[in-house]
Amino acid sequence: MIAFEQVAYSYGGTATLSDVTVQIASGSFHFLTGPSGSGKSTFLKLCYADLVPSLGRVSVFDQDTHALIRDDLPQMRRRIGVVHQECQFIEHLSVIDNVILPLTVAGRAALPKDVTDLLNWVGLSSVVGMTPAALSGGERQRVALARAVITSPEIILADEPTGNVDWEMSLRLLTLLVELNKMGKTIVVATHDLNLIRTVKAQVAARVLRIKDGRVLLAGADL
Amino acid sequence: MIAFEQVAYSYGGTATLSDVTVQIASGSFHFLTGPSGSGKSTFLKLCYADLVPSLGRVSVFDQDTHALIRDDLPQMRRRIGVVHQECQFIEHLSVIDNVILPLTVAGRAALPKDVTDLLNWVGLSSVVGMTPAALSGGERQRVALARAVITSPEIILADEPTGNVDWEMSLRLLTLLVELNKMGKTIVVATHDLNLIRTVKAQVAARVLRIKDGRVLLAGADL
Amino acid sequence: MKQRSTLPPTEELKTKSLRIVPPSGLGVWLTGLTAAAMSFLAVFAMALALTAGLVAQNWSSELQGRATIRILPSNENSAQQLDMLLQILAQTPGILKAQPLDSATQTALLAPWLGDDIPFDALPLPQLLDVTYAGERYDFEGLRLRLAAELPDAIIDDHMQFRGPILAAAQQLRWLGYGALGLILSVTAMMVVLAANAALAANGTVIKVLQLVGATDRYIVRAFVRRFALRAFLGACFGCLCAVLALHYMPKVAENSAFLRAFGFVQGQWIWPVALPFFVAGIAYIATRWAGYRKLKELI
Amino acid sequence: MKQRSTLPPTEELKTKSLRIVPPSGLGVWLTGLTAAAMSFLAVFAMALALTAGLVAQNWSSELQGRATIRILPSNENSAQQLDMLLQILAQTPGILKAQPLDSATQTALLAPWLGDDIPFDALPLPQLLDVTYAGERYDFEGLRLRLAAELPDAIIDDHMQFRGPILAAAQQLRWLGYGALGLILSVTAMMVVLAANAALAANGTVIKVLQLVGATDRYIVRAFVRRFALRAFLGACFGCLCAVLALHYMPKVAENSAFLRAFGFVQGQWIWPVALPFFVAGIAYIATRWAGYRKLKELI
Ligand SMILES: Nc1ncnc2c1ncn2[C@@H]1O[C@H](COP(=O)(O)OP(=O)(O)OP(=O)(O)O)[C@@H](O)[C@H]1O
Ligand SMILES: Nc1ncnc2c1ncn2[C@@H]1O[C@H](COP(=O)(O)OP(=O)(O)OP(=O)(O)O)[C@@H](O)[C@H]1O
Ligand SMILES: [Mg+2]
Ligand SMILES: [Mg+2]
Repeated sequence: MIAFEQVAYSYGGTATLSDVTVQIASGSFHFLTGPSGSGKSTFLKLCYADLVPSLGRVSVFDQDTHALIRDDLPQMRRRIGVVHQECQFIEHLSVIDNVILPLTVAGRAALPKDVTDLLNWVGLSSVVGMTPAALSGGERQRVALARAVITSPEIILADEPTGNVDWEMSLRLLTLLVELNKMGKTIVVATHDLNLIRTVKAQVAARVLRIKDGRVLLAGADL
Repeated sequence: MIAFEQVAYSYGGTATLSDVTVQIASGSFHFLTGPSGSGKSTFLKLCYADLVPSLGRVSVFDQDTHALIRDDLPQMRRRIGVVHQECQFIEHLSVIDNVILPLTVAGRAALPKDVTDLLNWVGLSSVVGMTPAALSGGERQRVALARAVITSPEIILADEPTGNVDWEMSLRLLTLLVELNKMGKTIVVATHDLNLIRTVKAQVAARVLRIKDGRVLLAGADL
Repeated sequence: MKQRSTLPPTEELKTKSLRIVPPSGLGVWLTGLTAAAMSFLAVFAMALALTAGLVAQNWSSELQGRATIRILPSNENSAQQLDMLLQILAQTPGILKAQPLDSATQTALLAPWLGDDIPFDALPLPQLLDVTYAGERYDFEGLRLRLAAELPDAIIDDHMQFRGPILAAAQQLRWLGYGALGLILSVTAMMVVLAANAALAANGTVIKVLQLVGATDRYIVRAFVRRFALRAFLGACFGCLCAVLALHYMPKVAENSAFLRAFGFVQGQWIWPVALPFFVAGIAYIATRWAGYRKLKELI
Repeated sequence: MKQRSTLPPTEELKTKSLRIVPPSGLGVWLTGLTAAAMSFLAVFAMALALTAGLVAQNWSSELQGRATIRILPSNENSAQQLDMLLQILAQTPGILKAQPLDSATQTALLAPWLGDDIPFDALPLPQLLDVTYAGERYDFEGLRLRLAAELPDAIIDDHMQFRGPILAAAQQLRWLGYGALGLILSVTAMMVVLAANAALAANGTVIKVLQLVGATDRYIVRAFVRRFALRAFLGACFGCLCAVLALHYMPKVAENSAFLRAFGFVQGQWIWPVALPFFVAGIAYIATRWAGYRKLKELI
């Protein structure tokens, strides 16, 4: 589903990622870990074609992101749900409107029941009418996750989705992702929380990618 | 140093905090924990007079924050270092200029060596010339922490300073705060990471405040 | 989490696409403001140009189509000469009317110079004839030559040396008004373009978020274009309205002045201040569309 | 981590306080733009007002200070009457010169009406006298009354009925120019105020960050005020320069027109387009200061 072939990426100076060759199969569950500043967010941005590799090629849905023309991008993005690390919203729209935004731009209607269920699960039912500015740090992250999964996309990329939430809520959010994975979605979660990875690995056959010195390695059972 | 007396705070609807009476003594080390959306950030904002209580009184440096007149605020703020949860910077200034901003506005000069030491400790030496927009999530948090401690203020309030950094870096940052505490600074750290609290409690006599249902309680040894 | 594919009614979609641009954002607001301020000025420039045109027309129509013929006092029979002249004029195409001036009129003409108590009857003054002609069909030069040949004592004069400078002055005023109008409309267009550009830059986050949730360029640009064109239109309407009210309640600095009293619009001219908002909205539409696509290309 | 208290040299501090406002932020940029566009228009309005004033002055000075006295042909000895008149005029304060018109001049005056081949000597026409007087010291009404009493055949006329409308027209043009100028300057002031306000709103994060690190209101406002006043000044300078160049290279639409050829500034008048940028910067200074303190109060 996502394939990196000898990918290198540099923001200008030294390469942030180099010689990365990774296959992310359809329906798989991957964790992405590594120290702060190692390139986790960069890796995910390459996956959803926000960045294109400096060297090598990244293909998503069997399409080379280099070769994607402008008009193909929106179509591709609608098949991928992304939780960004710096959760950006349209600040003048309410939480609920932000959550259903991917549906709105695709010209699709939201089924009220599905939306309510989802918001209940991530514990946001009480804040749906607020604007994003009034949310607490953890609430923002949960809104971002809800927005990423509302369209039930084929691939879900989550960048530190639990950085600001407590342990119980982290597990709840990961359970949601595990359930989606069981429905056949491909999931990649970047996180620095090894405890979380250990706990989830008990529930699902997740693989752990570790970024170190610009290389992406598959971590063994020892983590 | 900071005293809450029967404080209640509400953003409009139901009270986020109610009947909070807490003393934070000079030179103490407090952790603040609680589920996402429980009011940790709200509590810290009351401490640095970004919010004033709806009921009761908060005094900082023996001054009632209600009674503070406009011109006293900057003077008070210079004695408090704050790490905000949503790390806001002046985006067109370089990282180094953002870090020394509290000194600049106070009309004080930075000693180059101290600044270099600090940036080395939080692992930012390689990014000082960048603008904040180019930083990774964890790097932003570390810049915010560096900015909060650069003036060596009497009180340091940190709101989830380790939400986006890995475990080793978290310990490094907490060690910095512990060292400052040993020099007599008063420290309050809001975090949802209980492992971190447990680890740091081994090094310093920290007390843990837990927010639950709008009340602030002192957690026992069991955490 | 099952796939949803029911399409909402079109109206609901439209509303959403409008609300995606901050309704009171800095840029939107400034676009409206610019449109209002510049429309306000433009209406005044229009009034200046149109009024100057009107005044020029009045001034010239007072003299337009009229000439004077004088028959010099000579030895010949003046009554006979007058008859001959009238005959010639009757044969000239384009002449509508030719009327000998009576002494009262002649007195009025000369009074400023000689006073009004001159015994005109006793003076061997020339006989004056007031000729009215219809603009196009009348050949001044032909008539002049014929008179010179057949009736050398009759001299025709179409007052060009008086009419010329007055007409020129009014024309200049009109040019000036149109110049100011052109200037103001160009500045308006420029400022709307720049405000729209700036506003798109200020809404970078909105655009980024929309792109990342899979909005097409068309969708994003349409939302912005609508909002901006609408704001520019409303702003321009407001500006025009203020200007028209200001024109109406303007203190008449010189009550005795025909020019200032005429300052404003008459009947058909009202089309201009009414059309202005549409013009400004059109500019805003084109400007935003162009700036929008350019900005999107820039963001990848 | 020890306490630092060395003060840096003042210059270093100043630089920092300037750089705190984004140098190319939306608001700063729009302020400059507004200042430029409005200055451009203002210079044109100035040119209109000043040129109209100049033209009005020219028109009126041609007639200013001159009157005509005519002695009606009567039974009395006209040469004696003329002597008497000259005597009276010699006694009147403010009269500079009084000269009887010779027949050539009189012929020229009447020619438009009667043709230039009239035997004036044969006609009992009034004797005309051209009088030059010095503005202030001359009492027209007094002289008129004296003449009426002592020399009833002499009638004085200061051409007011001719001069009046011409002067009024020029004055109206001048008023119109000043009106446009006032309008444009008000709109400029308003737009600079609003742009500064909007820009402060857009820089909410910068202000918030500064407040939280302990910057005083004065520090924050000063940084903004400087940046904005400077931008407005530079923008206005640019606008004025463009306008002056445009005026200089303007196509002379009507080469034969004194008005359009005079359109522009002469000598001392250059002070106005030069002063304009300072005026605009002053407005920006006051507007930003006021908006800044208000905005800060709002943010607590
Ligand atoms: N736009 C940019 N321009 C220049 N450098 C950048 C840019 N974005 C990121 N970087 C640099 O690239 C490196 C990797 O950043 P990235 O955001 O991928 O890290 P990360 O693994 O997500 O870290 P974290 O866990 O802290 O979020 C960092 O050192 C960062 O400073
Ligand atoms: N400006 C605001 N207006 C209205 N409600 C607000 C505002 N700020 C916060 N809240 C609400 O108050 C509650 C407490 O927010 P707060 O930021 O203090 O939580 P927190 O404990 O810091 O949570 P987290 O761990 O997720 O950061 C939340 O439910 C939030 O939605
Ligand atoms: Mg990251
Ligand atoms: Mg918080």
